[in-house]
Amino acid sequence: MSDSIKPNYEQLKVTDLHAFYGESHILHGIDLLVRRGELVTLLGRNGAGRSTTLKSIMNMVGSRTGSIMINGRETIDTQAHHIARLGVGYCPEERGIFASLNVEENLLLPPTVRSDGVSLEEIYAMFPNLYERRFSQGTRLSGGEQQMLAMARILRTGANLLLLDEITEGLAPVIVQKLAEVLIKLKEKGLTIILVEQNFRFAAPLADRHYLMEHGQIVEEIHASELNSKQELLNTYLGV
Amino acid sequence: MSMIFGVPVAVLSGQLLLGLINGAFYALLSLGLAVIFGLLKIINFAHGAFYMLGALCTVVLFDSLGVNYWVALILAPLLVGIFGIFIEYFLLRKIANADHIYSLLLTFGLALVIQGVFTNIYGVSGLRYAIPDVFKGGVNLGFMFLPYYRAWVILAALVICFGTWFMIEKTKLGSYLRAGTENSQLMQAFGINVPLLVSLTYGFGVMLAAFAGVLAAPIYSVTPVMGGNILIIVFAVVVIGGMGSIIGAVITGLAMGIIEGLTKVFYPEASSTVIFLVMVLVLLVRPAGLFGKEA
Amino acid sequence: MSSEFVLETRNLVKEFKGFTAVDDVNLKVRRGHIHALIGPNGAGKTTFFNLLTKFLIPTRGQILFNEQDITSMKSAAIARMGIIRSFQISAVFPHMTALENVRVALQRFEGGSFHFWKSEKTLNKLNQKAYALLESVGLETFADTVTVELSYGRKRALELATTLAMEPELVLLDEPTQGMGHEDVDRVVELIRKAAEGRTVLMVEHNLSVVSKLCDQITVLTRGAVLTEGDYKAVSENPDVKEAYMGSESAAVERAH
Amino acid sequence: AISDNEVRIGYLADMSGTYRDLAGPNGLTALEMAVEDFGGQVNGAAIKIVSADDRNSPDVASSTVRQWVEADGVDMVAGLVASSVSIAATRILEQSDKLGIVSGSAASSITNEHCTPNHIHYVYDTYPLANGTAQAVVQEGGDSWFILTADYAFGHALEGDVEKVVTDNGGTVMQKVRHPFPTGDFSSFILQAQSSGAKVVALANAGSDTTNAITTAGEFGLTQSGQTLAALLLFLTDVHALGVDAAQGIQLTTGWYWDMDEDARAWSDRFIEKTGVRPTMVHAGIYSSTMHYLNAVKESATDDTQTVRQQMMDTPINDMFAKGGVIREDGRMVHDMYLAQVKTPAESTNEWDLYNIVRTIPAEEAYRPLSESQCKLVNN
Amino acid sequence: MSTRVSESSSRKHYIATKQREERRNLMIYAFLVVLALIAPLIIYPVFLMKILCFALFAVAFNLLLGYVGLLSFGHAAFLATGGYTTGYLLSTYSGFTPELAILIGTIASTLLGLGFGLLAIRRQGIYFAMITLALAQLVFFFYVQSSFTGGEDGLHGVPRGKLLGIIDLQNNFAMYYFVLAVFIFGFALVHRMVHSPYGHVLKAIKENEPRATSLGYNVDQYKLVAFVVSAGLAGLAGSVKTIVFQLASLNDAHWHMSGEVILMTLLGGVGTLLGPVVGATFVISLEHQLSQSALGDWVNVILGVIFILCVLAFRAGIVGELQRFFKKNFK
Ligand SMILES: Nc1ncnc2c1ncn2[C@@H]1O[C@H](COP(=O)(O)OP(=O)(O)OP(=O)(O)O)[C@@H](O)[C@H]1O
Ligand SMILES: Nc1ncnc2c1ncn2[C@@H]1O[C@H](COP(=O)(O)OP(=O)(O)OP(=O)(O)O)[C@@H](O)[C@H]1O
Ligand SMILES: [Mg+2]
Ligand SMILES: [Mg+2]
Repeated sequence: MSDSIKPNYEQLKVTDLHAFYGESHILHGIDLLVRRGELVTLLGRNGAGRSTTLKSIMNMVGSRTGSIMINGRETIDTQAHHIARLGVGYCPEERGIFASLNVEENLLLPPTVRSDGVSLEEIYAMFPNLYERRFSQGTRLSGGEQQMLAMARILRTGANLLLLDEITEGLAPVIVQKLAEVLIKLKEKGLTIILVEQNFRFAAPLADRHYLMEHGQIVEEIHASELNSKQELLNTYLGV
Repeated sequence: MSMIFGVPVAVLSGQLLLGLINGAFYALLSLGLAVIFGLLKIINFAHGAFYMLGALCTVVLFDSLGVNYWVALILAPLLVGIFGIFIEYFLLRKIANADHIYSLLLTFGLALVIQGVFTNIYGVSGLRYAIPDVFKGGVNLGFMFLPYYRAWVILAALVICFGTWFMIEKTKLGSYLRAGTENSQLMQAFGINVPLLVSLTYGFGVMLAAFAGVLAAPIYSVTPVMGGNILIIVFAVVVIGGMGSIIGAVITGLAMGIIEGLTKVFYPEASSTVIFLVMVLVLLVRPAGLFGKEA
Repeated sequence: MSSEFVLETRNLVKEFKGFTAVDDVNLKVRRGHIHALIGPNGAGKTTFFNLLTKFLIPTRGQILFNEQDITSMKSAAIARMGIIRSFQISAVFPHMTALENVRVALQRFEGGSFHFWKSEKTLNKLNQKAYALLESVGLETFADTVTVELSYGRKRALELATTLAMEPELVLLDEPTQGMGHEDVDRVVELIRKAAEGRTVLMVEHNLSVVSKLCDQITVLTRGAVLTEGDYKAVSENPDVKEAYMGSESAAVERAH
Repeated sequence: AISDNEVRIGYLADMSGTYRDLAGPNGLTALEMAVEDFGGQVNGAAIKIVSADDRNSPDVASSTVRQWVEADGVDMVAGLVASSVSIAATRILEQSDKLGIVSGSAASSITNEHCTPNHIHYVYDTYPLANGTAQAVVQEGGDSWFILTADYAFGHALEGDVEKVVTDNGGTVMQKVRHPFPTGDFSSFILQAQSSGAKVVALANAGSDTTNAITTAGEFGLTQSGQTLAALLLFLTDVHALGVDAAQGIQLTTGWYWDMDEDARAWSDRFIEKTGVRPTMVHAGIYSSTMHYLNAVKESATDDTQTVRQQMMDTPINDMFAKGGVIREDGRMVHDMYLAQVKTPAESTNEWDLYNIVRTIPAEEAYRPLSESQCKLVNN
Repeated sequence: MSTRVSESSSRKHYIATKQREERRNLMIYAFLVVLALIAPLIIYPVFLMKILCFALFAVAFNLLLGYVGLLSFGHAAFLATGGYTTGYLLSTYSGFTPELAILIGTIASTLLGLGFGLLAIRRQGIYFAMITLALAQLVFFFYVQSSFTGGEDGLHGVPRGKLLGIIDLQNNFAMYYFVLAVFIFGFALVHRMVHSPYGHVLKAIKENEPRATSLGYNVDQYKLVAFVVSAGLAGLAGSVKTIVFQLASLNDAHWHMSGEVILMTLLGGVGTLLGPVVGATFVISLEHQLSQSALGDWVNVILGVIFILCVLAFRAGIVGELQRFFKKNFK
């Protein structure tokens, strides 16, 4: 816990990241810096490479070059299953709910990586739907319920760097609001969050900074305070 | 003596017991196959070859090093299991992302190789292995003479089957396994060493086959081709039970042993076909097998 | 044909092992309307769609299409009657070109789809119609692109073109804008509007701005049962709906446009 | 004259499957020994050997033999194990008028309904197998029988022959059970045999089916409970695999045994040196028949099939394999057969010391008489 | 509207590429036919006939695996049914001409295919494979037990007879050209099927079955047609094979045969028209070469190693890999 008190602690630093799926070159030199306790978003059109950025951090792409420092440790050559152990939690955009496990097993699945995760009771309190369906097969849940499950699952592990890919997708507005509250709470707890979002209205009030992506590159960094002044820019890139 | 369909009850109960014992072999073998298919989605055509290796290993260990039955019971599955892990690591892993049908082709080729190599070394007439002394003889149950060794087979098989079921369905390790096979990339992202898990699982499934092989060594003629014939039946058992269902494989294995045993009394010519008849009937009524989950 | 309601369900129920996902739903969809089905996650919307198209078998109740009972018909037969659905996850034929995707749908009307002895050249007479359909969704330049290579939004557009090729009387859309960027959302809204001309649309959607822009009638489901019905204004002001579904966002949506 | 100035012999056998050990690659060695001993040439014409694995498939056999005789100029085909393979091969040989010498097959139909003027059946067949063993056992007092039959042509033939011998000798067949081929577990059948109350349990099957059945019989104490086990077809390699512990006392009929006389021993010593195992009757038969064939070619100075076959029929066989063996007009080589009994562990001095020869079954008694033949070459 | 279609330059380009491709394929086929016509002058015709029979069998099988995505593990039953029917008719009734016997053999296996299909078609993946295997095992049992098949010994000495009562098939060359004609017929039928309106629906079903259903296609019926045709062609291959070898045996009905055709198809390239042909040629030649070589008793080992290498190194099969190679380097 002591690091997190340090201001400006660099939780994630990505420099000149290139990523490939087989022969297609998707990311062309990404630079990112996220400090402890910050919430930043990656914005961009479909196919801009936002999900790929998150996957690259998790070493889930074909190959990658450049540098990815997590908690000051270089991880570009680290095997995928060691990365989570550094306190990284990843929520994929396709949700990744396991059909062979029931809801509760799905929730309990990811090994805890740090001690101060959210408890099962708190999670059920947060998402009563999950409690109700806890013995159902994971993939029998409705689309939105699966989305909640995917999100809830990594909160339990105690990861303090969360990579969240389109978590509001397919959720009812009430739940989206609830998620916003959850994220705020997590931020208050000192967690670092990278959010990939289409729902700008959801992301805008939460984030400290926004990175705008296009064609596998970061084209702009916008601070929360600059949102109004850079509205034009957002319009051209996102069509908001 | 009372009769059922012209067969004395005593004979019939003897046949039921024998069927159950044979079923124990089917259960062990199909369990391994179900573990490998259920968790790794590998259609392991080399399963019969590993079964054979288990038996052969027992004989060879004894002939060359004087290793006794009890040691072989641990050592042979271990050796064959390690061999299986090698196979997984050097061959199957390379095609993990390809269609399942390729794992079938690869393991089929592998079975040809293993069987062929050992045929050239040991011939096909078979090697002999004596029943361990503790199990010599048997007990007269009134309706039949039950060799001690057969009693041991069913005991050992049931213990192993139950243990495996428990491990996979009721433990955390088991849930890692099940999840890892569905989406290994994501499991890696959760911090789990999936490749290692896969190797161990394959090794474990192979070990189960080899274990059955050791159990078989004293009672069946040990030849390099002994696995080929049983394989297709075991496949049928797994399918009837529901692909990938652990409990299904075990129960169906035992049940098929009994059905086959009864057929041997009433219509022996059809005893190796009856399982396929059952399979057709079951799949028509329950497309995913008796214990399979409907897709 | 000219009945007032295209689709009607009577006391429709679907139970999964002791859990009722769709609970006694009576729904009427008026001809020519764009009718939205909204509700919290797990309310049973997708299940309801699955019942209509027989991907699931109803436990109880009746489904009427143009006043004809279709409760016991099979999926394909229902499609042939004129009810076509889209899927929550985009459904295209990935290794066929966009044109071929649409053509496969058109082929069904030709009656020659079992003709395995005929040349595929006989299909070329469908090309113009297929091309026109692609044009209507803005995909004309992608006619010969293999579908896997299309972006997500374009796949959705293609799916819609295929659906329209069936000349359905009733189109069922499950979250048509899910996962799309804003531009794509706007385009799809336009598409649906166009598609709805002369047809009836029943859609599930969480994006309230889409719902408010498009829909004539809205049914709110919660826990499998109908909570309320009405136009957007009526529904969005219903306090129960606010609590169960919209939260305080309805206000925000209103502000946004 | 000899065609192409070369005598070409094709060796066709199962090299990799179930019948590998009884003929297989070692059979090829026996054939090569014969050619070598003959000097590698006949009347100045070189002797060439080609060989192929029939994979127990009549298709493979048929296409291989066809190619051999039609394209490669092969004069004689040796080996021939699975009966379906032998029948397929001899049909082709008949069409193109070449010679076949069947050494491995058991089916007596090969010189009965399937006889051709183009082949010779050399080593043994089901008739003496049934005849020799069954007769001996019935005469010793084993007069009630339980027959366990492999459910295919060979098993059926054997079963029929045995039943006839048993009833002809005053015994009864109490029960016949047919098991699928192959069967993995015999315990059920052994139990049926035990509860049948028959004095004799006969195994009308072969290979691993037989050895498995014998092992299981031992395990279930079949012989302890007073029943006699009779294996109708058992090769030396099978007994070797079973071991004298399991197989002791079993009676069987064989066409030859490596330790039966001086000639046999001498030849088999040379054989074991090359192969590491003692020869089966099939291996010896391949050697003997090849020698006999080559001698006939030499004598008649031609490789023309019918001339050579006639010459082979005209010359009796006297060698390490048979004394006074004669090839009949139906192609059957008739020679003395032997009733053997597997030694006890105490009697057996080494791993291959397996049989006591109990009785010699004279040739005329052993084989199906021509008077009963359905062969088209025999005028009945 | 029509003007717009012809205006689109990308469309023109696309059509032109397609046509070029078609011309290229036509040239390949023409070349192969010429090759097949002169082959018996160089290579032993019976061996070539064997290859053609198995190639036809594999082509039939591939129609199902490659174009419907169904793995049948029971195709041996059709091969054997065609073979036994034809063989039985020809050897029992002297009045039968080969073409009539082949026709009846093909019809018999087509009907059997209909039976199998009705039972199996609603299952998918491994379950489909297994139910076809099970049915084939039942058929196998029937053939073992029946007397008309000659049981384990098989049916031998089937007369080749005179084609249409005129051409004596005892002549290997006559036989060869007849087999070639049959093969070309079968191949052409599959080719046409794949490139027909029906073939397009099949492809759609293979790509996304629920979507095809929701477009109103009754997918089971489409699959059934493919299954029945595939069974019929497999039976045709069996019938012709029986006449070529003049025998029919249990080997044809054994599950190993079903396995073998899978291997041929996979090695050649699933879902490519020429793949199964190449695969069959490769496997048959290899087995032939190996079984006659000094390595005779290592046949299985060598075959096994080849399968493993193929899976590891050329998964798309020989033809599939070649296509990929040409796509990459010549486009
Ligand atoms: N597995 C893959 N193989 C090849 N290309 C891929 C793969 N996954 C993604 N891509 C390509 O990489 C590019 C970036 O994809 P990415 O998923 O990162 O986009 P995104 O910004 O997250 O967009 P979306 O809103 O669609 O999720 C796209 O052009 C996509 O087609
Ligand atoms: N096959 C099934 N077995 C058991 N329960 C199911 C099954 N399918 C759906 N359910 C349950 O039924 C309920 C309704 O699911 P449905 O998918 O219809 O919701 P939805 O309204 O579409 O939600 P969302 O907006 O999140 O997609 C959910 O609670 C889900 O868990
Ligand atoms: Mg994304
Ligand atoms: Mg839904």
